[in-house]
This record gives sequence, C-alpha cells and structure tokens, in this order.
Amino acid sequence: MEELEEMDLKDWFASRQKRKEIQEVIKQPLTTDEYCALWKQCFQCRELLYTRDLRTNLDVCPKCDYHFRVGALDRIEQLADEGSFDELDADMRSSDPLTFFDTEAYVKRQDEATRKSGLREAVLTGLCRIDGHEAALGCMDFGHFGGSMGSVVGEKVTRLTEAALERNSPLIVVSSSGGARMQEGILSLMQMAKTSSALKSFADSGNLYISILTEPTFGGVTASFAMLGDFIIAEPGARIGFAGRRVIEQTIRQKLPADFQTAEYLLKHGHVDMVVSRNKLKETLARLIAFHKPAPKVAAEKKVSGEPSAAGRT
Amino acid sequence: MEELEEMDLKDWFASRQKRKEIQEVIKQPLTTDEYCALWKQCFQCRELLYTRDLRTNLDVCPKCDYHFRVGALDRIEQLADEGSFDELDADMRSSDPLTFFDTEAYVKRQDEATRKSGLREAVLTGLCRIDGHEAALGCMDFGHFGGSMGSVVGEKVTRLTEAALERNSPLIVVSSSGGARMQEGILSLMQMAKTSSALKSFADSGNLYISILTEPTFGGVTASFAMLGDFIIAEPGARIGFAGRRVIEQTIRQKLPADFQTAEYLLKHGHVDMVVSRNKLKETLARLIAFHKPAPKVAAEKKVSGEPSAAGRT
Amino acid sequence: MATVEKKPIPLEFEQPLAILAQNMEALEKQLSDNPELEGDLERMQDQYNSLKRSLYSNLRPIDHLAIARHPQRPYTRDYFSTWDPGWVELHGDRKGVDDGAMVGALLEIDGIKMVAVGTQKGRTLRDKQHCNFGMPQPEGYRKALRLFHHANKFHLPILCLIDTPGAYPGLTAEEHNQSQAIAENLMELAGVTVPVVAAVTGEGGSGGALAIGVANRILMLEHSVYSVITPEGCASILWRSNDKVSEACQAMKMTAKEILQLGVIDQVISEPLGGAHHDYQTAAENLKKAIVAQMTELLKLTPEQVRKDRQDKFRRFGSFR
Amino acid sequence: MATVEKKPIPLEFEQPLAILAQNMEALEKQLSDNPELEGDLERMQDQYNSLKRSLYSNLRPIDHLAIARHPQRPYTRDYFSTWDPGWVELHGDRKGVDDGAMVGALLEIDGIKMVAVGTQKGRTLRDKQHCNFGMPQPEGYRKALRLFHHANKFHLPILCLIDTPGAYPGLTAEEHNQSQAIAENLMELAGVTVPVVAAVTGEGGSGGALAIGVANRILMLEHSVYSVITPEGCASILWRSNDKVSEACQAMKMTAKEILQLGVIDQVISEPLGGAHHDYQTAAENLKKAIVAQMTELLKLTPEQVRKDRQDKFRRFGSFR
Ligand SMILES: [Zn+2]
Ligand SMILES: [Zn+2]
Repeated sequence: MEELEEMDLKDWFASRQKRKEIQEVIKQPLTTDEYCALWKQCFQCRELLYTRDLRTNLDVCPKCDYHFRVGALDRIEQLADEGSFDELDADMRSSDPLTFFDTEAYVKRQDEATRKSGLREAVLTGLCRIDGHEAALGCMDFGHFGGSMGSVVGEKVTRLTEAALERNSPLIVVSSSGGARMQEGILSLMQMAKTSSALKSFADSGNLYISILTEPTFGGVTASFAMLGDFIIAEPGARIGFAGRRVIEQTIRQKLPADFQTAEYLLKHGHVDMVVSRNKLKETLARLIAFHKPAPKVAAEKKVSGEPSAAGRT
Repeated sequence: MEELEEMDLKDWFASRQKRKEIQEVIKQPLTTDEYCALWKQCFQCRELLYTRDLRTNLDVCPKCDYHFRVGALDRIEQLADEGSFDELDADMRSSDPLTFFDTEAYVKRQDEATRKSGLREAVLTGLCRIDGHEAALGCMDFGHFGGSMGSVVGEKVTRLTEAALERNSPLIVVSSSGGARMQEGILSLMQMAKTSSALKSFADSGNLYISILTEPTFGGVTASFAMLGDFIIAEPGARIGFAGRRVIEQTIRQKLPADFQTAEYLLKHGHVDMVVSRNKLKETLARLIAFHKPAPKVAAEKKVSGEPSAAGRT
Repeated sequence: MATVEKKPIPLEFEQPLAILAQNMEALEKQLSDNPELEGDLERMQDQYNSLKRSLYSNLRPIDHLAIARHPQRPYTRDYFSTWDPGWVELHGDRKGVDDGAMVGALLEIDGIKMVAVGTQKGRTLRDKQHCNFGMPQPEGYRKALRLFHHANKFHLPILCLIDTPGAYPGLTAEEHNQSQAIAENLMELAGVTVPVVAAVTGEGGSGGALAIGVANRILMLEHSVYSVITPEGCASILWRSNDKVSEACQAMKMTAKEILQLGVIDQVISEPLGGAHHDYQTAAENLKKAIVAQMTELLKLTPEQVRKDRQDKFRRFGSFR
Repeated sequence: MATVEKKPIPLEFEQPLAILAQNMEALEKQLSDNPELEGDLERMQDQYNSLKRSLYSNLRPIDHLAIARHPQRPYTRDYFSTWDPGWVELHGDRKGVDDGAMVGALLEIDGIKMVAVGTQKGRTLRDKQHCNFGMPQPEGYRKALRLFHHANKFHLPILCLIDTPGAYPGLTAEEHNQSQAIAENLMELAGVTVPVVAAVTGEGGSGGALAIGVANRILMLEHSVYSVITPEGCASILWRSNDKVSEACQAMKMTAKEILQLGVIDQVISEPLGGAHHDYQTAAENLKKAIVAQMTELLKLTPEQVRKDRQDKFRRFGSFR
C-alpha cells in the first residue's frame, strides 16, 4: 500500500470501484485467504457473514445489529453524497517534535500506522454535501494509530471548524479514538484546547455542530471536540468515555456494570441526544441540518410586515 | 400595635430607641411577664440568656451559636448603616384577588398577621448604605404570615430589583419564607416568575446580587429569587429547601438525615457559596460589594496607555 | 397516534351517566326479541343526552381536576406524535441524567419548526415509574434548560406542554437543588429572544409547572387546572383535613376559565365533550390550531420585542393596593 | 501561612545529602568535647554544599517529578493564604456537589482583585480523602466553570493554580460525564473576555489539568511537571512495564524547562534550592511576582484583545508538516 500515499482520495475510490468490478467478473476456486476475505464472523452473535452483504449493510450485522468499526474512507462514502467529498489538508503529516522513542522511534511507528491503515493520519477532513446540504465533514479512523490525536488531528479538526465557520456550513465530526497521542507529549494535550477554542468561535457564530461518537471514543478526544456538539449522536453499542474501563476498575477496585460506557448507557445517563443506527445516520444528519437551516431569503422577503428579521424560522 | 400602621419606619426605630432608654432608667421589682421579657431560653442548648445580651449579640446564642430568627426590622438595623435605610413602597398591601376563604377570610388573616408582626407585609424593601456602600436591601419576615410570598412580596422585590438596576446598586435580599401564599392562588405562583424575570434584566446589567438565606426558607421563594444570587450566603443552622421535610418523608417513605436541608448540608452539597455567622454578615457583604465595585474613574484615567477600558479591575 | 385509544373509564361524577349507558346497552341487546322496547331506548337516549349536557356544563372545580388527571388523558408524547409523526426526541442534561418526566423534542407543526419540551406522566406502571409519575427531578429541568438555550441559539421558537403534579419532592431532588433548577429556568426562560408558547394540557402543578411556563402566550385546555399548590396540599395545610380537597379546588380558582379571568393565561382551548380522553384527535387538533396561531403572531416580532413582550406580561401579574 | 513548615523529608535522590547531613550533625555534637574535629566538619560542610549544587543542577526528569509530588510541597490553599490572608472561599457547583479537589476563591494580590481556582491535594489523610488526592470530579470542573462565568460577568481576571494527577477516573465521575465537564471548560475558558493566568505549581496531569489551563499566560514552577498522561500510564502503555517510569518522564519532555522550549508555556518560576517545600515564603513570593507582572500586562488589553490573545496562543500549538 506504499503507493497509496501518492494517490489522492478520489483515485482511491475509483481504483477500489475497479477492483470490486474485477472481483465480480473472475470466478475461480477460492484460496483460504480469499475465503477469509469473503466471509467475516460477527464479533457479537458469531454469525458467519458474507463480506459483501456486510458492506452493503454498512458493516452492521444483519442478524444482531452489531456495528463493526468503520474506517474513515468508508464512513465518508456512507455519509457524503457520491463524489461530493473534497478533501482538505490531504498532505498534512505529523512531525516528531519530541524525537520520541519508546521501544521504537515515533517516526517508525508513524510509517507502520500508515502501512496498516493506508492513511496519512487518524482523521480525514473535507467539504461535502449530505443529501444536498453543504457540510464540513471530519471522520476519524481508529485503524490509524488507534485514532489518537496528535498535532495533525488537532490541526485538521481546527481547520475544518474554521472552514465551516467561513462558509456558514454545518460541521460534522465522526469520532473514534483511543485518546491523545502520547508520542507528541504536551503538544498532543494542547490539541484538546485548540479544537475546543475553535469550536467556541464556531458556536458563537450560531452555526450547527453535530458530533458523532463511534466505537471506541475515549480520552482527549471525548474530553474535547467530541463532547461539544449542539447535537451528540452515538452509534449503537459504541464504547465511549473519558478514562478506560481497566483504569477505572484499578482505581475504584470494584467491578463495573456490563453496559458501562456503552452508547446506551450514555443515553440513559443523559450524555447524548440520541443513539442512531448506522443505516439511519445519514438521513438523521440531513434532517437535523435541514431543521436548523435559516429560512431562504425569498421566504423572508415574502413577509408582509416590514419589520426586521423574525425571531423564529418557519 | 394598631397605631403602627400609621407610623413610618424611622418613627418606629426612634420610638423603640426611646423605649429602650426608658427601660434602662426605671428600676423596679419585676413582674413575671417582665421577667419573661428579660430572659430567653436558647432553643438549642437550653441556656437561659439575658434578652438584652442576646440582642447585643444579634440574636445569636453566645454559648452554642444558635441563630434565633430575626425579624425584618431588626435585620435592617443589623445590616444597614444607622439611619441610612430609606423604605420603598411602605404602604403597599395585599388585596384579595380570589376573595379567598378557608376556615376564615383571607382579609381577616391579613389583619391578624399585621397585628402579630407589626408589619404590613412579609418583606421590607428600601435603599440604604452598607459600610458606606449604596445598596438596595430587602428583608423578609417569617413572623408575618409565615413569610409567604403573595403579590405584594413579589411586587416589592421586583421594584427593589428595578430600583437597584436603575441606580446600578448592588441588590441584597435576606429571605425567610414558608413559600408561596396560597390565599392568592395562581397570582402568588406568578410572583416567582415575575421576580426571576426582573432578576434576569438585573443580571444582564452586570450588577451584583447577593442572596442571604435564613431560617427558614422554602418553596416558591427558594425556587425563585433566593436561589438566583451571584453569591448565595446561608446563616448557620438555617433550614432551606424546596419541599418541606415532612412532604419528602411521606413521598419517599424513609427517614431523612438529621442535618438534611440545613445550611451546612447545603454547603456540603454545593448549593451555597458560604455559611456566614450573623456577626460576620455585614462585613462579609461590605467586602463582597467592595470587591465587585468598578474601579473609580480616577484610577482609569491614571492609566498610561490610551487604550479602551481594561478587561479587569485593579 | 402512539397510544391505542380505549373506551373511556368513567370518573366518579360520571357514574350516573355510566349506569344509564349500561342500562341502554342491556336494553339494546333485548331489542331484537322485543321490538316494543324501542320507545324506551329512545327515551333513555334523550335522558342520557340531557344528563350528559347538564353534567358537563355544571362541572365543579374538583370535576375538572378529575378530568385533568384522568389516566387516559392524552400526554405530551401523544400530542407530539399526532402533530409530527416524525418528531425527533432529544435526550439528557449532558451531566449524568436523562429524566423521563421531561420529554425534549424537535417538532415541525404546520411548517413551523420548534423546540418542544413537555412533562410526561407515563401510561403503564413501568412507564409511570420511568416518568416518575410526571414529577421531574432537577435534571429534568436542566434538560429543558439545555434545550431552551439550543432554541435560542438557533432562533427556533419554544413550545412547552405542562402536565405535572409538581416537581418531585425527594431526597436526591433536594440534594441536587430542585429549587435552583426551577429558579434558573424561570430566569433563563424569561430572557430568551425567541417566542415561547406554553400549554397546560392536564395538571399545572406549582413551581414544577411554572419552570417550563414562562411563556409569551399561555394556553390551557378546557379541563386542565393550574395552581400554586396541589389541592390536597392546600386542604391539608389550610383546613388541616384531607376531606376538604373540593373546597380547596374551589377556593384556589384553579380551572382554566377562572385563571383566564384572573388574566394569567391567554386562551382556553375547548376539549371534546367529557374531556380530551374521549377523542385524542380532536383535542390535539384544537390545541395545534391555537399553538400555530399564537406562534405565527409571535414570529412577527423581533427578538428584542419577543423578549420584552414576555417580560412585560409577567411584570403585570399581581394584585395589591 | 496556614500550614506549619516542617523539616523537609528527603527524597530518594537526596539520600546521599541526607546521610551527609546526619553525619555532620553527629560530628557537631562531639565538637565541644573534641575541638580538633572542627576542620573535619568544615570539610564535610564544603562537601555537602558541592554535592547539593551538583545534585540540584543535574536533576533528571524523574527527580523533578519527585519534587513536584513531594508531600510537603505547598498547595493551592497555602499560596492563597500567603498572598491574601483574608481570601474568601467560594463553594459549590450549585447543583449538588462541593468538590474538595477544586478550591474557588476571591483574591486580592498587590491590589489586583481576581477570581481564583486551584486544585488541592490535601495534607492529612482525612484532608486528602476530602480532596480526593487532588483529582477533581466533573462537579469540581463545573464549580470552576461557574466561577469563570462569575469572573467574566464582573470583569475580574482569573487565576488558575494547577496541581493534579488528573481528573478522577471513577464510576460516578464517568456517569456524571467527566469528558463533558472538561470539554466545556476548555471551550468556555477559551471564550472569556478577562485575562486568565495559569500556573502549574506541582503536577499538571493531562486533561484534568488543562481544564483550568486555557490561559493567556501559563507559568510553571521550576520543578513542576506537565504531561499528556502520567508517566506511570505512559510507561505501562508504551513500554508495557512499571519499571520504565523514568524513561517515560524523559521521553515525554514534561519538565518546566522542556515545555518552555516547546513554546507551550511562557515562564518558568524559580524555586528555592531543593524545591518549594524548603521555603514556602520564597516560592509564594516568586510566583506572586510573576502573576502580578503578567496580570498587569494583560489588564491593559481590551476584552476583545484579551480573548483573541488567548485563542491565538492556543491556535498556534502543534507540530506538523
Ligand atoms: Zn451479529
Ligand atoms: Zn444556645
């Protein structure tokens, strides 16, 4: 996947489409690897699922509704209108401000992460349309470096927020993260403040921000931009929290409830507005965006009275 | 005390002062009634206290710090600089909007309340100075109709708030109330909204409001202006809450903690900024008012830089 | 409509009517065998109709209370789903609790988008427990407050449906500062710059009702009640007796008509004969029309005007000399 | 000062110094009987001084961590009461909790009135439990937020003292939405229009520290530390070992000097030799001078400028290509 770094996102989608078509044409006996690629077992109900069916169902188990993790590219495909996604800051990459080394150098770990995920960083950001509505969309990818937030994730989310503000577009961020990226030390921590500060200006502008929490979202991401949405939506079964389950168990020395930190638990405890199934997510976003859209100018002009702007929108 | 109704507040203070002087001159053997007037037993520690000493100690038991209830007139004397209190709306009285009758007519109960308390209504409001600082001061009196809030209490507190706003004075309200006055029905309830609405405008003006909760403060008063202070101060031992202890015990069918709804319990549960002893109350108010006073003009002019108003006050 | 409409359960004061209806039913069954009974049945029907008319046109305050509390009375969720079958529910105070007694929603009614909150009593036992019998905890009021701020931010008008015995008088409710939750709502709702319309659909119980009732326009359904304290509470304090609830109802002037006369509310919305539980659709339709009409008027005001209109309204309440 | 200053307890890396001091003390006792030992004592004193200098000028990151966590290190209440003996404490989140781990105050320092908050670790065991070892619950952050809004309303500058291992990782802390509490503080503190000065006085632990650290100027005491995760957490995740804490300290660059070099903070405040716990007065005085100087500068800005200054500062943080 080395060449992927030189490819832009649209090429990637195109080539994947091509690969899909080729797969459908060639019918030959399967190798074990191919068999494994074609079938996937549900983590929850253990059902054996045909990979293509699973994809068609947006990576949701049709039997038990288990929501598989979704990468940033697939997520964009699921949410953005076809061909509408225009990526921002595609080339931005981490540097190594601390020349960090644990059992391996940070730069080496970055390369590994890219090889594994096919992505340059743990978030993809861009402008797109959702059911025809313009929107600024950021999607995190847990598959890249555990979705951890370093300088690049912070900067890209901040720039996306600024881009949305500039265009008076709604902002939508799909989070999935293990937390801050330790390898960038204090600079990672500061990304929490940087993104939140940008969101303060965005909130003051009166534009709409919808945060979507997906399996898993923890630490510095939850404790900053992910919890600051005008609406906060969680995917079914997603685990979301500040501290990890094990850390808490070690601290309080008692067992936690089985559903602790699940989306449903959060809903019960008032943290999120709603839990929405993945196959309803796009239409829900579209509905919320439409609901909060200022009335078009023509409607305002149609008003009989010459009084200034109405306090409400019809 | 019938003639009291025709007296204004300053006359009352003056005549009391005279009475005090007379008492000190005449020394004769005491009747039982006189004896009872001279001595009072502490409700908490059972100590027998010399009434005059108790008064000098602001009606706080010198042995166990029990805070006796204080009427509105005494409270004003304790808090306002001598002779500075200028009463507002002294003549305002309840009407009887529902022609309410339970086992007795509301109008009759009003007369009884006045006979008992020597006051026209359950709150006295006015402008005064506190340690030299101008302030708008309202003091409720539990001794009048259980300190209940009807139209007059609501209107007087609202007008006091408006007067404070007009003068950019700090607003101080000492609450003591059993709740809304049932005999004025829905109009009593609306006083909660009326006072809170006035306080919203006051808050927007950036002026300081200090609410003081004293034994006892409950129901509609707690659930409106009494809980809306920039600072909320409670007197030691005062019982403060929304619902009464008995109602709650009947509802949840379990015993409540002994210190439930006391000032100290509220402090522990984060409802109030501080619990302040009565003999520190005036100096605390003065300190808070001084702390939040905008810097005098001269200080601002002394600034070297020609830049507009500083973000902070020195 | 989410709830199946069942045959209305008769209230105590409706017993004569219920007995008559039973008799008529019995008579009807005999009719095929005894056609001569037709005349009797017709007379009974006349008798029934006139009794019904006289009964419902001479309701005592306590009868209104009974209708307002009728277990089949339409609740907030029933209205929301009648008006906008695709309504979006919004949960939670963001700080630890999603109070079932307070429902939050995005609604679109006749093309008007709004943020709506409403107290919810619950229908089944389990449901009732989840909703705490319609008595919000402080967190319920804070959920409403969060949505008021949302509405204000996005210039969406606010609708509040009120049907609650009152704020919950419990241990943790007090610990979590029920008073502050109510007081803050009164203050913040006074200050929003979008139109607020409130409707008492059942019980308007004290500060717990008012906490979502600081509105530009306040409506009451014909048989709903609104009072400073529950009549039971009033009777036990003033009469020191649990038998005097009817007297307390009478004395407090808590019916829609009386409160309109006192100038506190703006409009009484008529209900189907016998009460909203006899015909959800009509009740919902009547209320909807009034809400839409009031909202439409208020939406013509500027943000400053709409806030001033609301604050001026409450500034006037009171009676003194 | 509220706390009595005791003889400093030596840290592990200070053991050679402590042994030398003990020997000197023993020698001193023999001095009256054996005056010829005077020369030995002088030599030992020289040795002690040079060891002390070399020890404290070559501290490893983990040594700074040990000093930052020293049980006798001055805490928030010590600083407040040194700077303003009549400081007024403000309690509570108004919603059910007064978190002992977060202290709120009105302070007047050198004539500058300010609202101050700070994490507090606690000195005695009982005190530590009350303060939850300096780890705030969500309600602690909400208390701070309430005071930030108070400061903003009354145009008072804000001071934040940071000394916390981090936000508390507990069951109810999660239930009450620790993430939201921190996130909201980050957002709201970014937006206030009054000057904000923060100082890390001991441990600056992760998001729990940053939640009161979005300031125009950030100071760190010489031996304090500030990190994205505790070094123990970092070691256990990256090295999968509890023995690698020193390596983690080193790798994360968490000392005041390193963080200054990374451009995240504005000033390192010197401490008395060996650490603030050797001399509270001097530590407090040094910190006070810096705070007053920074506040004085910031108070010259307009509200809009001071907010922009803060937002611009955080906008710049990050390293990418
Ligand atoms: Zn499955
Ligand atoms: Zn006593």
